[in-house]
Amino acid sequence: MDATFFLNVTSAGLLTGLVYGLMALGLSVIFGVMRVVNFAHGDMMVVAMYAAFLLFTKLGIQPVPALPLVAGGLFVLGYLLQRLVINRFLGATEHIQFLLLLSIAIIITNGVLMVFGPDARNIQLDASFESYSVGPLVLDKVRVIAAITAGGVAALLWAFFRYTTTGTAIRACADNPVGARVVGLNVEQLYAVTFGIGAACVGAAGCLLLLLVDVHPHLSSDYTLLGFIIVILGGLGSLGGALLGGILVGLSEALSGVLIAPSLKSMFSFGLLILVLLLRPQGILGKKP
Amino acid sequence: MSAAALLSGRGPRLLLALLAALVAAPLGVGDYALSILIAVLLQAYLGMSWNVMMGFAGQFSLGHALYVGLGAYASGTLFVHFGTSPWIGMLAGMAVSAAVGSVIGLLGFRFKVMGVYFALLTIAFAEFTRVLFDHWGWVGASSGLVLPVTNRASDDLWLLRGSPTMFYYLILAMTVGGFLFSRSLLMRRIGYYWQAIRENEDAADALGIPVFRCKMIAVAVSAAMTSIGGMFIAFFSNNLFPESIFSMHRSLELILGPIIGGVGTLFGPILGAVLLTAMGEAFTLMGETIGIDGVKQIAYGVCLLVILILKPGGVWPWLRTRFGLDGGGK
Amino acid sequence: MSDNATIPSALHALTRRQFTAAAGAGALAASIGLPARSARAATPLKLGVLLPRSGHLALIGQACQRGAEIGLPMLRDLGYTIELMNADTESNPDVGRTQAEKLIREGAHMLMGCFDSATTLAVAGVAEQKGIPFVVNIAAEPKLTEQGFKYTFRNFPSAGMLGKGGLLLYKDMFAASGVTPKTAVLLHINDSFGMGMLAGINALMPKLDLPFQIVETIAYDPKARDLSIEVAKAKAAKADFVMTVTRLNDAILLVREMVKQQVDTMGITSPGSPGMYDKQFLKALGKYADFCSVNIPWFDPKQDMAGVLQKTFEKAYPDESCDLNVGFSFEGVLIAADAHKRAGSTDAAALTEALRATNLANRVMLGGAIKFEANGQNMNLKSAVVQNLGGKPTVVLPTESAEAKLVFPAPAFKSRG
Amino acid sequence: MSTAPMLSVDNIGKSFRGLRAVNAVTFQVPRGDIVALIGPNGAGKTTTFNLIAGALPLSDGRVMLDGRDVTGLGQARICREGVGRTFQIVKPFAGLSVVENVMVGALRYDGGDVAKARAASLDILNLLELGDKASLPAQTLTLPDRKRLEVARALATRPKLLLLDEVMAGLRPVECDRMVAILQGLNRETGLTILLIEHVMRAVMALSDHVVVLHHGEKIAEGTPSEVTSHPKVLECYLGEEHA
Repeated sequence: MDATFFLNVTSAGLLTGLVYGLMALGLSVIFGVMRVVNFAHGDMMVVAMYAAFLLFTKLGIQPVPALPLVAGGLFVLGYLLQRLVINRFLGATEHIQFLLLLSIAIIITNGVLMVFGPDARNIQLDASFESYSVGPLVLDKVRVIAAITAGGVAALLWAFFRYTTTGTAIRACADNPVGARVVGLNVEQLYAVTFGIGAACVGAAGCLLLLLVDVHPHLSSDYTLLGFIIVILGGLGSLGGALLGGILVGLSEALSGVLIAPSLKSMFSFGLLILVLLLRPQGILGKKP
Repeated sequence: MSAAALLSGRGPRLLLALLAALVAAPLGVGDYALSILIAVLLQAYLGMSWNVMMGFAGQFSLGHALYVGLGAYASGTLFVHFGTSPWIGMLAGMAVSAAVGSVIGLLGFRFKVMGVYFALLTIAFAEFTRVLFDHWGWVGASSGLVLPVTNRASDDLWLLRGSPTMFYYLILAMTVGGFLFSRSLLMRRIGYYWQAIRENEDAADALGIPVFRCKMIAVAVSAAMTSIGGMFIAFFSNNLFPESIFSMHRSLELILGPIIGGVGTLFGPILGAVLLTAMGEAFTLMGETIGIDGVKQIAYGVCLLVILILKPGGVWPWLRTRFGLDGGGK
Repeated sequence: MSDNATIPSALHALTRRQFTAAAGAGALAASIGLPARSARAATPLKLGVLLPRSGHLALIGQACQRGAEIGLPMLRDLGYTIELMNADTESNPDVGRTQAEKLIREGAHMLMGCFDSATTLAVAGVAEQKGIPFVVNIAAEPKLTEQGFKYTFRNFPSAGMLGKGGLLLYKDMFAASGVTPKTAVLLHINDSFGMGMLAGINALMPKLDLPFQIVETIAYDPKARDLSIEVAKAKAAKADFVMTVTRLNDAILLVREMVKQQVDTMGITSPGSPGMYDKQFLKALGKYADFCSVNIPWFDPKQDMAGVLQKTFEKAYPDESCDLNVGFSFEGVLIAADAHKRAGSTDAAALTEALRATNLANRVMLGGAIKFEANGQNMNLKSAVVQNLGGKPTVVLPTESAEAKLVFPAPAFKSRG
Repeated sequence: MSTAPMLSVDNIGKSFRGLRAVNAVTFQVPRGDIVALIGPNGAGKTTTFNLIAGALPLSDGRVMLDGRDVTGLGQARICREGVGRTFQIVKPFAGLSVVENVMVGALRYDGGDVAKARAASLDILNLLELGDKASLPAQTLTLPDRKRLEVARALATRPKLLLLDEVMAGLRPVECDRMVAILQGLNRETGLTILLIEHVMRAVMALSDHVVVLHHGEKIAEGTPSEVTSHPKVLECYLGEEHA
């Protein structure tokens, strides 16, 4: 195996990792602010992928331009879900929250199954089979598009939390919900907005992932788990951590696939997760609890 | 609590009536009903095993399929390769599961991995093991381990080869045993210590309780109990695939019963298993009538949601107070 | 009861009365090659059909279900009386077991299913306990016919047969094209099916005296979301052609990735696995799906029934593929209906004996008359080389069944208009 | 019986991320005495308690219990060495009944015999006038009752030294006097040594043989209650704080 081969594999892992990171951002935002672990994460993602699929097949809108639409739709879904259901369970114990989101996940997955059937769906773009050649590197075109967009969305999110009043207020809620309430912030409203934003991130990631993988209803639990691995690696609640975690998983999958056996690569992701949980439970970029 | 006290009160009397009905069941019901009962009891048993760790000691595990799988594979491989009796295999499975549980506990508790993080650690170990078994040739790797099935006239209790009725009584005995064992655990020192740790670890520590050791015991006991369920699955179903025995789906299913029934209660896992199976059967029927695939699971999910919203502490604690079924303990 | 393996020779020794008691008059007629007498059974056969219609195998389960149902009107016209009782195994062996019990309780005389090996094994166990005959439409698990099951009959090749049939066809491919590659890279899914196939291939490669060597074997996770690494590794192996053992989604991922990474070899072939002949595959990959080939049991173009089935299916489900899932599920129902007709009753023992004596020449798949060995396996199953040509899976070998000529080596991806 | 003091705190200190919460505090609690630890809010009293009880690791200094060095042992070990403590912010086992809360402490004895532990716990509850609430869930108790439950639970571990963190807070004067009487009784009859943090000066005056005053993490005075209340530094810090 030569250097070019490794370079190609590494760059592919890096690009996929960025999209993974974007997907995990949503999970991280929601946990960071509300301390709710969203077990319906993968299911929301599958909904987003189907939405992007429909927009493409029915209206001819390609996934990247469709991204704001899908993200907006998911925002509304997340907002309502938080307002109507999850809000009642914010103080509940972990296993109750877990079961709550699990039942939401069951409903979503099977709703999708009912509407779309079990077939894997994919979309066909001109770019689907194209690649860029940069010297010895062969870069998959859609992967490059997806990774760049993912980076852009992550930057937007960062700017939102940094420079907008709502973003700052949400960060205040995350740090100290009681204090936030005392200074007159509408914490319920902000929580719902946060859940909406988390869902919107998932929506954006769903659009981009549709470029890379085929969607079917049973994809959801895999992605929920993957999302968890990533945010824990990077540090739950840390935006940069989620991206870093995504890239790490992307790379570890790529390299373990090459060096050992591809079918063992998920074992390496889990191994990495176990290692990080033990050595640095708050995640690589996470703050000490 | 004395035997007399045990037998007084509406709760225990109902329980005895239920047990009598279950013992008599194979005489009156068909094979299909029997297989449903086996499924209920298995879920109840596994739920009780998980309940020891989560319900009693407050340690959230989302990876109990790991111990199911280890128990199943330990007894299954020994039987397939050496013809060893599942009872010996069961002991091996219990030892392996308790050991693996202890390792997870040791790492998790020592490194202060808590709550959701601990739960995710347990998932990670289960998934890790699943992929590992997928590649381990001696246990059949991903093509699975198949226990030889022979047609025999009589039941062989030593090798656990026989009719559904035999398996029914086996799982019934396991469930009753699990119930009594859980009850005795709760009523002795370790049970009180576990509950103290569950309620407030710091206060428990301040009372001189060896918190770490107690949590380790909880994981090991729960893992060993769960592995017996795995042994049952191995010999009842006769074929094991890492993909299904270690699946996260199984871990999730396993904990639904106790949560719906009431975490930390003795009867909750049993009630939860009954409710879930009843729901499952009802919705299968409904799904068949409507004829759309997926309706069943949606109805199931909605039902879970409704129960959670109405009775977040589980159905059993509510039933118990509502109908004055106290007397049989928790 | 006479041992089924000796029925033909025992025929002469048995008195008419004894044999009737053993297998029924219809079986006699069938096994000595007389046209089956139309002993129209009084009660219709209730066939319990167990398929994974939801869960992760839902896609295939639903395809099989369509195959089981599509032929019913045709079978009724042929004088068979059969009713289906459908149950969903939810892709879960435990559910499969309870559903089998349920179907039997509700009066199923015979069972059919279940596609995935774990569930099929579980249902076979129930069938043995209950003494209810069980026809396996699809499941390649070798153990199904190695367990000594008395009531299980499989009209599908075991992984070993599939592998052997598929590998032997490579010789024919090379002979037909006049090009003989020296090296191959094998990509296979790491699940029970893929491992079974791999074991078969590894055992057979030295015995079959094939002209090429497998230089690298790459296993991938069934849950793989992306196969870029696997394909990169395959590309690095620089083999003459590619062998794959896939299911559907991964087949799409795999080939799409090969296009992207410009892995041009003599061809992408499979020694016997689903995926590359599926309509989804053809739709997803368009022109790049062409020239991929699979050595798989397939419709026999020479059978009239096959043509009728395919036409009926395409009319009813224009968007779905009429593939071997449909074909074998249809045959499963056919086998059940035929046994019932010959048995003349719905009695389990009579049905089982009738199944043992099955001899069905009019069928839809390749391989000759359906007959079951003592272990319940039908050995008369033959694979064809099915190559995608012009967006349609086409039989190219064996020559006597061919609809078109094999294209090997395949043109490079970039050169495809 | 050794002649060493029951508790000897030698030059202990604790820093949180560079912030000095407790600095070079030294005092002793003689066997059989009742000693009070007082000081304004934020003086480091509870931190000192946590250091003694082993709930927090010491940054420096030594803690001797009954002549034995217990520095650096964990909270559970120190409890087993004979230190019972209560929490300022009460930590009942909410899901358990009142008597079960106490039993958790008592089960260390008699080989874990549940019946004996229950009997012993009921005795303690009766002593603390919680006997009639024994079978109620702990989460239904009022705050003063929860404070009493804390004391009962700590007593159940049969400590040589009892650390009480503001157990009088929130009690009405009559209840406060009852508690004082109970503690005095325990001290007199069983020789139980008590170290308490208290803001209720009425209780401090009535109970303690000796008072240690902390301010900004340092000991500023100690002596008998009357000595301490007239100590200029003490007056300054209390008044100074109020007038700040």
